[in-house]
Amino acid sequence: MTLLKVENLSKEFGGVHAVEDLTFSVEPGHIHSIIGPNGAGKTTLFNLITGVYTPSAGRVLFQDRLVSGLKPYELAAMGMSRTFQNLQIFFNMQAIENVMVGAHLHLNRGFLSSFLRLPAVVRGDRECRARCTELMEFVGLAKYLDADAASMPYGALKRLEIARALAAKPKMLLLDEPAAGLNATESREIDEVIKRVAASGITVVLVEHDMKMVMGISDHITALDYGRKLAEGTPAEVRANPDVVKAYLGAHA
Amino acid sequence: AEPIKIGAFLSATGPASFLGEPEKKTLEMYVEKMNKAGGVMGRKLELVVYDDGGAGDKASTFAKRLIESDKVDVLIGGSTTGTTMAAVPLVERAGIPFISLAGGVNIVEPVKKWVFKTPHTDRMAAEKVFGDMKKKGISKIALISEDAGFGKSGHDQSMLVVKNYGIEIVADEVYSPKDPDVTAQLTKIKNTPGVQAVFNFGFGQGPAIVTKNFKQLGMTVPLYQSHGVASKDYIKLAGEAAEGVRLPAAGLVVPDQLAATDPQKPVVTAFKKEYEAAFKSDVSTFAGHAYDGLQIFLAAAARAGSVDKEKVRDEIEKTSGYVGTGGLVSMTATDHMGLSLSAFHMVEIRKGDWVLSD
Amino acid sequence: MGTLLEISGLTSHYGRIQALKGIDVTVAEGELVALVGANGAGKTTLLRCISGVQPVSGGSVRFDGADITTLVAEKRVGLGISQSPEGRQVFGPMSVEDNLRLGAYLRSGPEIQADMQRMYDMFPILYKKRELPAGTLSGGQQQMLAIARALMGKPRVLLLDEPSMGLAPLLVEEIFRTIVALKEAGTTIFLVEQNAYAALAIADRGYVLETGSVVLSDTGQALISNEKVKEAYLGL
Amino acid sequence: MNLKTPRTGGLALLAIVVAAAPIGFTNSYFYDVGVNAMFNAIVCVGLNLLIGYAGQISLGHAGFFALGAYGSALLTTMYNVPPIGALTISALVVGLLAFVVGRPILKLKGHYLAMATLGIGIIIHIVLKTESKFTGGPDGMSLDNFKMLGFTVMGDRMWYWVAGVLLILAVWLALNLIDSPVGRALRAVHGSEVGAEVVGVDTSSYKVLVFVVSAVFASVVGSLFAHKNGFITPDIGSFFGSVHLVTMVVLGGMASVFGAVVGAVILTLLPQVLASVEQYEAMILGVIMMGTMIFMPKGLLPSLLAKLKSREAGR
Amino acid sequence: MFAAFLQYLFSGLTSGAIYALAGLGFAIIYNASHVINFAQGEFIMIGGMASATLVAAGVPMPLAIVLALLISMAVGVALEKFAIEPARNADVVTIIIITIGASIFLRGATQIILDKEFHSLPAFSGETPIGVMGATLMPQSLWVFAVAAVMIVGLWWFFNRTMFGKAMLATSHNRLAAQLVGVGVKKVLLASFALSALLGAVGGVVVTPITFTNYEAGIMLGLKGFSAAVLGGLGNGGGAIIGGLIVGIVEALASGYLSSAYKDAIAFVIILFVLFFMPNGLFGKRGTDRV
Ligand SMILES: Nc1ncnc2c1ncn2[C@@H]1O[C@H](COP(=O)(O)OP(=O)(O)OP(=O)(O)O)[C@@H](O)[C@H]1O
Ligand SMILES: Nc1ncnc2c1ncn2[C@@H]1O[C@H](COP(=O)(O)OP(=O)(O)OP(=O)(O)O)[C@@H](O)[C@H]1O
Ligand SMILES: [Mg+2]
Ligand SMILES: [Mg+2]
Repeated sequence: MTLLKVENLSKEFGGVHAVEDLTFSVEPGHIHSIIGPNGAGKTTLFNLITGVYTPSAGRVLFQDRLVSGLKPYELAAMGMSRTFQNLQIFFNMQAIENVMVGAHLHLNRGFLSSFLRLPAVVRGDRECRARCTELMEFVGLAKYLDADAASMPYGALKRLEIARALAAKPKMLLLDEPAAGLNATESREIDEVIKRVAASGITVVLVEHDMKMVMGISDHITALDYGRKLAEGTPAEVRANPDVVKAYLGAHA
Repeated sequence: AEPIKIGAFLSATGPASFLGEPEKKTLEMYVEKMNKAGGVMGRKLELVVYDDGGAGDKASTFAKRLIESDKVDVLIGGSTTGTTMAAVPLVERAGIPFISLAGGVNIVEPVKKWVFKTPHTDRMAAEKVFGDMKKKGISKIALISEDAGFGKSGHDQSMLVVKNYGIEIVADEVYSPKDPDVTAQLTKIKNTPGVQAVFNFGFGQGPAIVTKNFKQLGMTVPLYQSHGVASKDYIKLAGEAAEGVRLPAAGLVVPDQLAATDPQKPVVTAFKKEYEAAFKSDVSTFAGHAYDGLQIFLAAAARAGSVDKEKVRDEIEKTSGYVGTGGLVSMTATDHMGLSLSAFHMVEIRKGDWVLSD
Repeated sequence: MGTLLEISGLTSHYGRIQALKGIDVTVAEGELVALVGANGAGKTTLLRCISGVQPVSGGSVRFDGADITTLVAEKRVGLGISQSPEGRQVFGPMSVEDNLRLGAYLRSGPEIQADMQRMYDMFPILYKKRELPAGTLSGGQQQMLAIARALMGKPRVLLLDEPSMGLAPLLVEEIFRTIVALKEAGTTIFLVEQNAYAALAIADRGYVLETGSVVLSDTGQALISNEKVKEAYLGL
Repeated sequence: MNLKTPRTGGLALLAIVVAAAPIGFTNSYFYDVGVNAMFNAIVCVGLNLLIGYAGQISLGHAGFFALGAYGSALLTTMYNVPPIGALTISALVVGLLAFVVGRPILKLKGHYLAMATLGIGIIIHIVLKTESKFTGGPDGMSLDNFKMLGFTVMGDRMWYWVAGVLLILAVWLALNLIDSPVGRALRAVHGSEVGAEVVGVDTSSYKVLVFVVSAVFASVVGSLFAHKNGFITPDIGSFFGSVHLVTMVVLGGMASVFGAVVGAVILTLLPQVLASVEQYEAMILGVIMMGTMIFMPKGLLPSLLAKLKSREAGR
Repeated sequence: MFAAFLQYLFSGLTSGAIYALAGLGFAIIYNASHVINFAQGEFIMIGGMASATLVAAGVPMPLAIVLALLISMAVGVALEKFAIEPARNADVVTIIIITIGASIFLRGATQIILDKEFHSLPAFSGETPIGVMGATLMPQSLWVFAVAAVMIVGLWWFFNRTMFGKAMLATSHNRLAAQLVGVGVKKVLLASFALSALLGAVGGVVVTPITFTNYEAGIMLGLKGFSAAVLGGLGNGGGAIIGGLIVGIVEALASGYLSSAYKDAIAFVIILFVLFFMPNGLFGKRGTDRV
């Protein structure tokens, strides 16, 4: 069974074909990377999959259900969660609260019970805080447990988004350039995080320009160029593909 | 001796500052003047004024403050019907003489024990105008009014009494106090068949705009305004377009033209002189309302020989034959205003000035 | 070669948090100096202080011999200090072309047009998108725009905050080649990079920043072979 | 119980202040102003959930307040509905109205949302002014005391205690809400709507819900206010009323429940204090507003608390 | 009935052009800071009040007008310097409250320094109505149209053709980046307030012969101007003009054909309706923020 199926997907912005007639699928449990030059359509693809954009044509199936047209929060409820290339942090909140919002779906969220502060709400919140603390430690943010999000450096915010996405307990996690702004050593930490996430059974879809990371941890890679599929296969296959080398990797990689 | 405390809440700012401002000035001027002359009954007068900005809820709080905190002996004010009525419930509960300066009939109808008023009612203005129209054989008219307190109440009262004069309102239009242009409404009136005259109820700059637009559209039927424009400002703003406009007004605006026998003549002449000397601006009838309110209270207090609230109230109710700027005032237990239609004069604007034309 | 940029004892605070704890850094005219450090070390803060958009609480910044510690930001640009900031910071609703033109805000003259053309040659995609709002560009395209915009200022010293972030491998190479070319053409460059290996490889000298303090400084090559640097920043 | 948490500590302090304030009250005028201040505070606590926490501006809440007031006035005087019933029906109707208009309106952002809410408020105001057959027009209408279970709330003192209890209740509810998953979701909507959506927050529903809640707060207080004053005019629902409410929230401190209370109290008292300076009132009020926002841009309470904290930490 | 329709249209155009002029001032400050300046109406009022008072005091009209414009600009500059600049790092909402405070202050000050009475100015080209196919228009309305047209062209040129105009836009979109390319953001903000105060005052001067003025005249004009600016799309000068004309014409047609009591309400219903379908106004830029 495939977890995610993208069929003939297209997205156009006033003449720009950001994604064009794209078809591929993601197997459960895999780390599936999407690579391609700047402007190839990777972020747009993420936005289409997660319901931020509606496709101009084509469809997206998640767990064999047609999901194009659904709202992001509906997809989140089905088990999809993501991070952003352009950070979407709640800067008006503490770091840990950012993560706790991630757990929203798994908490008591009735207006009335919240208004009355029923014991169940209090208990749920306490447990949630503990779990989110663990998550922050897991992504390497132990020293920011008490920090306001607005006071954190860029690299830490990228990790914070990962923690928030994980708090939603997704079946599939989409990461848009998680290593951007991290140095080589820090990137290797993120490698570990991603591998452990995948090992826990969460499918990971990864967009990243750090080839060391992509080639090192991916089970499968789809390469895009100008919104279309350029190549597909295992890291070794894609790395050897001359089109990919020419359009994206360059001689050195 | 303790001073006599007079409390006033007026709309010195806001949309009705047109009314509240001259009222406030008048009260301040006369209280000062009387104190210079040694006060009343051997006691000084003390005036406490608050600006309610034309808002009912503010008026009610200030009225309470005047009664409870400032412990005034009488309340004057409520420049508008809304601010007056907002204070009525607590005045009635507290039991303190209250003289309103607003025009609405419902202030004194039904009669409320503690509430009096000095200006003519909107209804009287309407009746005066309709009377004049009837005399001229006009039977179909258009009404245009401002959608704020004064105009709205005038509109409603006009609708009530118009039938008594055999007149039919065939067009009924409304504008907002700050509309820059009302030719649309006037065009509709112009195109309504059979309109023999137009009657505008409003104050502030609105009526001046109505007048100018009226002229712009080349309308030739008579234009009547309400007593709300009985102030030189209106003539200044509307300019030549105001020629020929007719309106009901108190004798105050035309003191020189009153008959020598008119008992009001000396009163209004003196008041006009004093006011204009003090403030270098033209007197308006609204200033006169405040003057009358103050005088009626002081006279009643003098008759009662004290400021005991109950006694003063009774004396105010017995006011009889007081000659004020607004007319002859004779109150009774069933009439807490005491003015008759005769207090109004019809005036017409000619060459930029008022001309008595009863 | 004289010292162009001289930072001594620089401290800076965000509220009560001290982000820079007495930094001493010098950059000589024509030099390419790299600054590496972990997340939160204070690299961005240091660049912001140099550009005058972050309050300094102590120490001084000297440029070309003059003390500019209290100079307002726009005057510093006028002196020749340009920055390509972290997180790109393009003028989203304005066209790519306007963004570039604004890079040369304090300059005038016909050569601006030529400079603009050079940027388009360097990043052809920007030419293709020159009439579109910059906000619609992809992340990497915006990064190119931010760098090009800084270059449009014809700076004497160019401050680059993680210029390779979000760029495809081919372009990363291109950017580093460009930086070398700029240096060879005489521009002084102060480069903050997470891609520490590449940065140190082309740098004359490098500094290592840890929680607001400089802990190491040496030539680029020496730092690359430093064991501590290898382990902490190069992932080796 | 930890008195240092905002919930318990702040609530206790608020209760003490409400209970102790009358010591300085020499007559019922003070109670009257106190009631007005607390009524405004309750509306602002509700409005702050919308503005301060969810980050959605409204320039129309005086309209909801006025609808509550007129709803009660109409139902009790013309249809003889008991006051509590009238209050409830009005609140339900206002809630429903807010729900219906909230859906489309809250898709708008920033100044566009401000415009739309302003429009709603003005339309309500115009209807109240124009339909004089029902509302008495600009001259207003009167209504009776608040009677319930054979008991009449009358006089400023009694209203003071009623308002006090309701204020504490409102603050308690608001504090509960913001310290819950729902409250976090609301603040997340403020921070980043997409960010919240992708972790499962149905942002549009939350926005509408908090809009409805704040409108109902305003409506209920409007009903009570009408009974307390005994007479209402449409200008309680004017554009200025709405601006005044927002100013209270921002001045006191956005995203601070107690800040809203402080802002409401200060801006209710200020005109009373300034009334004695007569024509300089407007200028002084303007200067105070500008000065507060310049020197305490986060609002009075949060700025003062932050200062206190940094002094404590400095020691 | 065509003459009536035409008259409604003229009525609407006259009001609409006035709203449009008021709306334009919002565009400038918005374009420099994304702040809605609630004191914009006060600039209009000051322009009208100052010129009317000066004319009444015997100053020749052209000189009075120039002085009034200078006074208004000085007020705009002072407002920026003493109230907006010190709060530059604050939230947009905070700054909006500051502008509300400023508008209250300016009204209060005008009422004390000048007075509370209504004032007028003589119409620039007389008061003989111009007849067009049975409908009439005052010459002063033409002045309003002309001034609005000149302003919109000037603004378009300023924001699209001058670097300073672009720098202003850039400042509103990203203050930090603007500083980094050398834009003196303080100067830009100061200029934006001076400019919009000037625009407001020009508007105040040309509309005073039609609407009259007093210390509270800015409230309604500010409100209508804001509506016009939002309807047209914030920051878009042409949009503000069209927005103003639409509001004016809708009001006039509503008065003419539906109900004058509900004309304002009808105008707001139309605005709401437009916003439902075009959440950034008629000509507003769609958001370009990507995630
Ligand atoms: N809202 C939009 N309007 C116009 N064009 C858009 C929009 N969104 C994306 N594009 C265009 O679509 C193309 C794909 O953009 P996208 O952000 O998906 O690229 P990407 O593969 O994520 O690139 P990068 O690696 O630089 O992040 C780009 O050319 C971009 O300019
Ligand atoms: N706005 C802010 N408010 C409070 N603290 C801040 C703020 N911005 C940064 N800091 C703090 O200042 C320190 C330095 O941050 P800075 O952004 O300079 O780091 P950096 O080295 O650029 O990190 P990165 O590699 O992640 O970009 C960090 O500890 C950070 O938490
Ligand atoms: Mg991308
Ligand atoms: Mg950084």
